[in-house]
Amino acid sequence: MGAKTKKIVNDVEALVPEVIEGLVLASHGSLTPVPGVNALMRTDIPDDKVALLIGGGSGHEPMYTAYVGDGLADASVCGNIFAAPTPDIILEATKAIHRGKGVLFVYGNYAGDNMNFDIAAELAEAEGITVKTVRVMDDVAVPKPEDRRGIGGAFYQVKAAGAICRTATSLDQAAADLERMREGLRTVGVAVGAGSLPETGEPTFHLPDDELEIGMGAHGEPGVERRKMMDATSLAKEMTRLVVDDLPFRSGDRVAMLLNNLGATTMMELLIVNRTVRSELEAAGIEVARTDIGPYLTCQEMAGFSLTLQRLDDAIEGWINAPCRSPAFAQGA
Amino acid sequence: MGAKTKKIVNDVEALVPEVIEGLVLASHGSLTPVPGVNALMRTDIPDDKVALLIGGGSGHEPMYTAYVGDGLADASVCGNIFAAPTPDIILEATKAIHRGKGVLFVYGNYAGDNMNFDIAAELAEAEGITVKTVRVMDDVAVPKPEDRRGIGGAFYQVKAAGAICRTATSLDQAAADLERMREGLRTVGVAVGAGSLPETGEPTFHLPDDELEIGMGAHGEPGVERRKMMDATSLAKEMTRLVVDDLPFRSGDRVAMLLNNLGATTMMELLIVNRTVRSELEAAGIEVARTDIGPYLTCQEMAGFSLTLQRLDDAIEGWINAPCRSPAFAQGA
Amino acid sequence: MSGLGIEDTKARLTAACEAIVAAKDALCAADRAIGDGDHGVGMARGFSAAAEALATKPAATVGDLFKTVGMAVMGKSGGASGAVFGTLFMAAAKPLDGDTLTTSGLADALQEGLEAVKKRGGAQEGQKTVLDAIAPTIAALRTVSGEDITTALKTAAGAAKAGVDATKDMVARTGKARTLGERSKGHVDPGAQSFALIRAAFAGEDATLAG
Amino acid sequence: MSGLGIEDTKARLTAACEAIVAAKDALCAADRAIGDGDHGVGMARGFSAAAEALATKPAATVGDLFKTVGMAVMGKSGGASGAVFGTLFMAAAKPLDGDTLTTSGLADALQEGLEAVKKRGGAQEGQKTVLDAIAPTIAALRTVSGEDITTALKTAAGAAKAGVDATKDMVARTGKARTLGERSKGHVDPGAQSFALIRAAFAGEDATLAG
Ligand SMILES: Nc1ncnc2c1ncn2[C@@H]1O[C@H](COP(=O)(O)OP(=O)(O)O)[C@@H](O)[C@H]1O
Ligand SMILES: Nc1ncnc2c1ncn2[C@@H]1O[C@H](COP(=O)(O)OP(=O)(O)O)[C@@H](O)[C@H]1O
Ligand SMILES: [Mg+2]
Ligand SMILES: [Mg+2]
Ligand SMILES: [Mg+2]
Ligand SMILES: [Mg+2]
Repeated sequence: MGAKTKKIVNDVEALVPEVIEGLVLASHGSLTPVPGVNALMRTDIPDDKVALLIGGGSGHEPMYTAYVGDGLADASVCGNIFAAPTPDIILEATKAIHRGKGVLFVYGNYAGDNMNFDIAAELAEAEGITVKTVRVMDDVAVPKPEDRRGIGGAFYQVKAAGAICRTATSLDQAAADLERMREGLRTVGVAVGAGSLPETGEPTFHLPDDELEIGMGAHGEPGVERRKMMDATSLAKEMTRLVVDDLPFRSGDRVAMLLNNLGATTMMELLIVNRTVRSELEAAGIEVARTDIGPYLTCQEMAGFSLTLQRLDDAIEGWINAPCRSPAFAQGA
Repeated sequence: MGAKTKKIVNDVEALVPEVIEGLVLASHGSLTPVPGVNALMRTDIPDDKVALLIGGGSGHEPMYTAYVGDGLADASVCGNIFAAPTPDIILEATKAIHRGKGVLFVYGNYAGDNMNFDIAAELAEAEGITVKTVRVMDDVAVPKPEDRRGIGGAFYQVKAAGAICRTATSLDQAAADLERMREGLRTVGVAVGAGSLPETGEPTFHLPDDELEIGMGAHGEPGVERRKMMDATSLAKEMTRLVVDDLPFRSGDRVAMLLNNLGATTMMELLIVNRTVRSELEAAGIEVARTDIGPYLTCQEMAGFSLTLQRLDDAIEGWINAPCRSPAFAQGA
Repeated sequence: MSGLGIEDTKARLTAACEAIVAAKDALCAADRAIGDGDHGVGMARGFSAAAEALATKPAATVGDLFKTVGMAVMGKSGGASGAVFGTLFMAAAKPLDGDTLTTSGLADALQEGLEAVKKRGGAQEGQKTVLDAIAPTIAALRTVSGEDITTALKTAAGAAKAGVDATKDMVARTGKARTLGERSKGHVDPGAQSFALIRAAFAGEDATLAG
Repeated sequence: MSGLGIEDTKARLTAACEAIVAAKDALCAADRAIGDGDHGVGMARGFSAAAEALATKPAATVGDLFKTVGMAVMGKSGGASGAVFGTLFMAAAKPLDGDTLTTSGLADALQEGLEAVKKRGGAQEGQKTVLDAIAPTIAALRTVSGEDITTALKTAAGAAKAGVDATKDMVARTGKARTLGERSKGHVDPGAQSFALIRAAFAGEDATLAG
């Protein structure tokens, strides 16, 4: 076991509030903390809007913390590193952003998140706020569909949810739209090196020097298969196959694709991977209409990436392409 | 010395063309390779435009390779990893994007880049193409101003150059505008862990487990001072002081600020650093009008970041805030 | 039949909280093997808050003490364990409306807690979770429900420990360990370990975990 | 006074190219100490292309051979060394318009190359660059300009080596080593090392570098 990873932090117990403070400052007035809890919200939520709340454990920045703003979420709730937020945080943020049309919860499908968000939803309902929940569950590494974890595909779900809730007239419709989109969303991850938990300084797993792990989770929780290190082309083929075969994506499908950097991998590597993913998809008759490459949902300094495909129709493409603004991601019309 | 860093690559000799191919695919038609050389260019360069060419060694992605598109550069030229591109690459790209109004070269001030771009400029002039050069030289770690390296601040220079060249009527004016802006641009970097050279797998330097290096260059070339590891607040104060005192930035100044991730550092850490930089600047009476946080100019998986401040006036702020589109960075109006 | 009074129960719950805080690193190590390595962090955060709350909040019933622990854990731990142990203690508090904790009272309370956790998390016994330590503990308490609680708790020690050990051979079907599938075998469940630790400390036994 | 003919010069230049390719790792290691660790990569890329070009391109003068090397290095190496060694060889080619390479002809050619590199890179002797190996080599060749080139090249060996060693005590003022300032002392300049290696191989000496 090597040395503990050096992190540029202060007191780890105060880490999450400091992240929130830094992000609020970076937003130049468009975000503000939710008083008293580890959450932040927009300063300019329109009246009458279906509100969108996202969140989960911290340590995956920019997901979910930073995807708050016009065209994205109205609030994000921040658990400690890799730990679901507690119900009180979620409840306070829910109350703070509710504008009379209910609140949509969007978060990753993990036992901890499910339980804490459900408790908060019950508490909110008890206070007269309607809540609907859509869990991101895109990870093909988990066999049973209802058990699937939410990983890189969370970006497209959050992006679309932001666009949907911006114009939605009802909470039910917003949730239904997002669930329909989710049926065409699939992701697989791979790790070649570990990230570490800031609280302990320990890497969350150990991989031999010549191995990689396919299906690695976004918290370093184990994946499906350890393999010998391979070249970019072989790895990209393998991962494309896992994603395509799962749905399956078919000839004639149009997709948006995301190569998500888990932390320490370079854009250089992801661009090399992109070549092969594209040639494989082309061979399968699948058209890529949009490409996103970068660190969208990270796992500290984990080295590796995930490949996400989202099947498109005109509505879904419109939601993903709609303008938005946040400290982590912005796009014009 | 630990194990060699695992990289997701194919043949390292073909690395740069594969990166270009991956990027062109990710651009969905807006970029195309310059035939025969390691360079890429826009497909939609308007006639009569003052052309903008950027570039340098590869391995720093997204800089410079990916900042090509409407409102950014017209072409980028790509050397091998950490090595200035050869004159023939630069010359071919120059000829490909020239639209009759001359070509502005923007790149980092390194001996290798200076020599290779100068040779190319002379060859282009011999073919009747006027070239002007503005070198990014923002690194306060180098004492002599004319020797300063181009690091994170390259993002603001490229962003502004893109906006300037979009509307400029003359090459001379474009170069003069950018040079004036450069007078108010300062950056300092810090590394806590090394990146590695894909060709050799070796880290470019070795830092003891409890040390960091202030002033580290963007290629892992040595900085100015090794120090014991410190907490985020102390480090942010030190770095803010180095940048502010150098220009110096003064009470009443407005600035844009960039916290550039050198590779393996997390957004979480940069947000924590942002808190302290902001409070220090506020105490000094310096107003931050815009914040950019993310991986803009990386050094493979180096852990660390750089802090850039750009003094603003209305013109400079307009250039930085102007809309643009590229595979690596986009912003709306 | 005698039982534990409010002060005695509070002291034992406090000891349980302290045992969790002391086992922080060992619980993280257990979670690194099959999860994301943070179990000890969240548990320690929640149970140190619980110890503080026990010291300051007034209690009219033994249930109030369990509720105090549950609220602190629910509000401070986060993660799966925050919801699980928070729910367990809060639900267990409900039937404990007197000022004495008896063997059968504790068994009923844990039963209530077990049901609530199952409902909340959707897991069943046999899926390598805390449930696999709670259920055998209840069963063991039931078989000695005539005994004094301090004796009964000791009798139940073996059951909790056996429950933890049994998770070694189980395949995880919930929580962060579920993708491991067959590879999750050979490691005990960290949440089950935490519950066994709480029981041991509450019983007044040595409650430490090897890192 | 006799000199080297075209074929002999080509063979020696080819040996020099091969010596650089063989020293790739050692040159990278030298660059890791004070630069960005890639000196051997770029040099090997350029000089292996130069060896190929020498094997295929026709040459009417010895200058054509130097030009062939310079063009290959300029087009393939990249980085500072690509421009420096490319410029050096291309400029050196200019005065070499005959079919024989003599001692004074080589000295003149290197002088031309040195001036061109200084003009191109703006550096001076004493700033810890390749210039500090070239300049003493020229001076040494001048002192023995009456000698046959094969003998003269050997005489110049000490000068090139001394030039490389002298860079150890110099403070870098250009290139990637310049921020090191005083800390650049104690390490030789990788580019100077490369030049010394080229000279040694061209002279027919053992030209290997310890990694
Ligand atoms: N659905 C569930 N029902 C009951 N217990 C669960 C469930 N999911 C997880 N657990 C328990 O929680 C423990 C993990 O806790 P912890 O590491 O704190 O949470 P997280 O998985 O959020 O990191 C597991 O060891 C298991 O005992
Ligand atoms: N301005 C200059 N003039 C002459 N030689 C130089 C100059 N700058 C750098 N060099 C030489 O180039 C060498 C570094 O080459 P290399 O590592 O290939 O380039 P880079 O610095 O681009 O990585 C130095 O050791 C030095 O000898
Ligand atoms: Mg966790
Ligand atoms: Mg270099
Ligand atoms: Mg855990
Ligand atoms: Mg170098």
